[in-house]
Amino acid sequence: MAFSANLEMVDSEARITLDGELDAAVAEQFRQAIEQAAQQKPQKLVLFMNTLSFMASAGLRVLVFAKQRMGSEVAVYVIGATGPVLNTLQMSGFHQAVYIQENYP
Amino acid sequence: MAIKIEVSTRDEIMVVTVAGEVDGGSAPGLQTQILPLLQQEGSLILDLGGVTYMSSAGLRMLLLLYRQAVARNGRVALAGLAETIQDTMAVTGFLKFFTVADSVDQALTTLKQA
Amino acid sequence: MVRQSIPANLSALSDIRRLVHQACQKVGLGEAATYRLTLAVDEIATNIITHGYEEQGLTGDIVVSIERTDQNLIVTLEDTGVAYDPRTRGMPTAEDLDKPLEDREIGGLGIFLALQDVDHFNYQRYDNVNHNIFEMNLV
Amino acid sequence: MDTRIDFYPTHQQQGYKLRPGRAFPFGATLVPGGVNFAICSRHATSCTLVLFEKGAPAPLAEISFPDSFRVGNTWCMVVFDLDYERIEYGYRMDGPCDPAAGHRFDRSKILLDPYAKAIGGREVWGEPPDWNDPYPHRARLIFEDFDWEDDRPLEKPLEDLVIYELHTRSFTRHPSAGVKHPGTYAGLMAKIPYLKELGINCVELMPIFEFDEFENSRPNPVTGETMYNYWGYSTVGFFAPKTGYAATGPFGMQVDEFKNLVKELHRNGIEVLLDVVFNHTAEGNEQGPTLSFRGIDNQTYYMLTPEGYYFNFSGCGNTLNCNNPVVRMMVLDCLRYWAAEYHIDGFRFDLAAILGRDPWGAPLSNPPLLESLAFDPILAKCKLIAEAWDAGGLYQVGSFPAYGRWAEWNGKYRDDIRRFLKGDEGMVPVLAERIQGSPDLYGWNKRGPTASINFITCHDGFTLYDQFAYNDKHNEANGEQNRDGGNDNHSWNCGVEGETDDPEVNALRRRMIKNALAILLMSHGVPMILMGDEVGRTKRGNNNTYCHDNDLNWFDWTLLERNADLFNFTRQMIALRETHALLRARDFFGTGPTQSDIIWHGTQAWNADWSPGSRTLAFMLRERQAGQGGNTSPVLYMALNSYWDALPFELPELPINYRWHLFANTALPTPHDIYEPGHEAPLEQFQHSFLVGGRSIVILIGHP
Repeated sequence: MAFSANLEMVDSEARITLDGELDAAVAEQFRQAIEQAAQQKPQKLVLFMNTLSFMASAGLRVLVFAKQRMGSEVAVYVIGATGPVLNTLQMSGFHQAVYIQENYP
Repeated sequence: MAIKIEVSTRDEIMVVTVAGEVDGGSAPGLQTQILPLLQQEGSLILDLGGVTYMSSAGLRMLLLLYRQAVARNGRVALAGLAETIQDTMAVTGFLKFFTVADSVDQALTTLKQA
Repeated sequence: MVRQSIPANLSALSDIRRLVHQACQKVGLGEAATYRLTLAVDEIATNIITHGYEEQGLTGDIVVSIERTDQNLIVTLEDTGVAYDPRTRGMPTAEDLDKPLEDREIGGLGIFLALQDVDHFNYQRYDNVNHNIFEMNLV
Repeated sequence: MDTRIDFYPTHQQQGYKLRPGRAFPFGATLVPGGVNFAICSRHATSCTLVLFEKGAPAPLAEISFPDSFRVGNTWCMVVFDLDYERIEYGYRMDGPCDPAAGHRFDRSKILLDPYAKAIGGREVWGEPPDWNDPYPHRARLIFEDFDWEDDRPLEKPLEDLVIYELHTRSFTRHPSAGVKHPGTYAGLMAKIPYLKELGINCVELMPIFEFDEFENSRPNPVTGETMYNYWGYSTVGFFAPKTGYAATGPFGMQVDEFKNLVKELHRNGIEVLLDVVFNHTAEGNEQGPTLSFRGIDNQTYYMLTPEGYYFNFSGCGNTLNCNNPVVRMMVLDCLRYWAAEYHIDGFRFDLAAILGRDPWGAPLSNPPLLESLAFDPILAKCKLIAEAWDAGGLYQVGSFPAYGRWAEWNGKYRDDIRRFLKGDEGMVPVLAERIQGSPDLYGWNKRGPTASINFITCHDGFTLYDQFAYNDKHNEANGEQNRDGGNDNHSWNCGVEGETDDPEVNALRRRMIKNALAILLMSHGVPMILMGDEVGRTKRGNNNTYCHDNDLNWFDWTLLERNADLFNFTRQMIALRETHALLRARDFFGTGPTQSDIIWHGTQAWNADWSPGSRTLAFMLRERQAGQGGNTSPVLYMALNSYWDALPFELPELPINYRWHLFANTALPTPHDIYEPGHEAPLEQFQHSFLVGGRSIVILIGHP
């Protein structure tokens, strides 16, 4: 199952929709989407994970480093993460740094 | 190559034109000729367009002239310096003591302004 | 049941996951347990590919073998990369090995995720081959 | 002007007016109306002064010293009416030629004055000389007056230095340097703004004493290019700056040009250290040329075996007999001359262990030369840095006789940091020692962290970029079938040997370079950076480029744009060190007046993992009262992760109104990898753990 991460800017909000299986082979695609988002200096970063069927630690690292890079002023939302993916976020303690919601807004 | 100097004045400022090679041999003689000219009035323009070579001894002679002029709160301007000589003076730290001008006229204007 | 040799590069990860996923369905393992086993195998495979082979300038294969006993499903990854026991960040000391998994200084983030929810994990190395063995209870 | 009553000629030879001279100072000194020549030799039976018209093939005149002109073993004479700028001088010495007894006098050779203050013969670097010139390196006279205005040695505290090791020619010789006089003192002067922007406050110049770049030069069997004695670790004259390094060399103004360089560096707050080579000379062994010492007094100047052969503790053919009283005096005179006349701030001694050997090679427990250097009144404020080993197997890192004055190149720091960075096991405990300035090596008899010159790379070995791009050395270009150069580089190529366009590997290499620079500039002790490492300079895996006059050694300035992120990272790390006195300690932690502490942490706060398998360490630096009673001094925290995967580090608690700010994180690409000191990014208020990337380093600053 392939993977895609497409960025959409809605005024000062960066929205990235993640689809498929996010493993070490494709994590770079996700990092570039985050990099483009960061360049727009958004106030919010919203990640839609409803159709993300698998996330390895490589994906988690991109998320954590994105949060470190954007610092405390940019709020990060994780929307629609499925059970196992949510479990991964919680196990690594990352959930404390972001807002986790079933749907958006 | 013998050293030749001519003395003239332009708008009451002393202009000494030097031609030839300034080195350990010729520098002392130059100094004894130019120093007395400083007596009457502090400032001096040295037109060095005709100088083809300046050795360490020559640079030190110029610096001594500078010291004497400063002692009489005058200034020494160098005009028409060859590029290589100006460059060696800059690199060895001698150039910064002097006002430097491309020509005698330019040297006159700068000396008068200051 | 299944034994397949796959070239050790990151693009092969999805094939490895598919093999494990199909085996889990065949034995009727639950969805959550299937995800956890797939994640564990993916993390260790990633570690073998990057640290075991690429970063040492080596190339090689990963042999995925899956078999079923009446109690559990066993997935084994075999590789000829550099020796490395994921359960610790270095060669395990005797004292490390008898500590329960939770208390050990588990390897990096990836290994930490991988070994958290696997019913049983074991590492062995003999005649220059690393063996990473994952077991999930079926009953 | 000749006010002295005793300055009139008393003798005449060949039309030159002479009189007995003054025994000191040695060498040629301008005196009213003439020049005073003085030279000593214990075993010579007669001495002749040889005068040349500058550059002439044959001598102008040969004046033998009358025996009445001798004081003890010193011949001295005043020669009147010489044209200082046109004269070159040398000596012929007669005496026994009995190699077995250690004497190698040869009257046919014209000998260079060991105290020559300017030396002709190699005015333009690399211009092939006349090979059958009877006197290839010719002593010249100089004007010793130079207008220093108000300049004097800066005397910066050693703990505040950030040393930048550079080679004068390599620094600006590459066309990309864009300077008017490439590869010269003037070229270096033009690059002072670059050094200031980087934040460097001390340059260590590889050998600038006159040397012969053509010494055993030979065509490269592989490329056909000429291979030179390029680095210059083989001195011809100890009192003269290398003429070929001066833009004004052909005009004989190298002395003024070098003094002006020192003056300009000082004016910009940059100290000057000289890399000095007293362990051997350019004369090599029995087969080597007789240029100076061998013909003047072989038995005094060289360590000789009982049969009269040369001891070779330097690995270069001969060994200077530094603990012989006459040679010891020359070394002292030389250093005093450079300190007093050139305002030099300090010296780095090549293969310094040799200076502690007696004339028969045995290590001395209280070497007279090292002692007199340590307590000399003129050198009192000079930095004395020893490369505390030699090629004879004497390794004294930590045990170099220091008298509380000497610092050392810490070879153990280099090896231990390299091994930790590449992920070796069991390095965490020794890493902690290195970070504290190596108390395990220098913690005895009142030495402090400033005894340790910390470096990860230097001119010898890989550049920092190559350290993470090559597992093995690639010295084929040196023409010795890759047998030369060290093999214990402790390097790691991040998966691919040499250049690659794999983005992952290149990103990892940049991270490793930043990790190395972060550790170097956060460690107690004096950091030293190799020229070009701040922009990822490469020598294509060659770790012994002593002989190359090409882009293997030349600094490629186009790297400035290509690796602007490395330059920025280095600049900010140096700025951090300059901002926080906590990083620049004069005493080891827990000793001395300064009340600051280092507290060890790991992935768990307050609990470092010292086990053999550990590859993580963290530490916190703070003043003891930080956060109490109005004291708002900052707290520094550094997490080091040389494990290949990311690890969460639990952050230690801060005093109540303090908050953690992110200063550097090598896992992030530029510009997020580092901030300007004072403009760090605040972490979340509640955040008590930080994920440190695989093979990455994080630096946090805690302040209100």
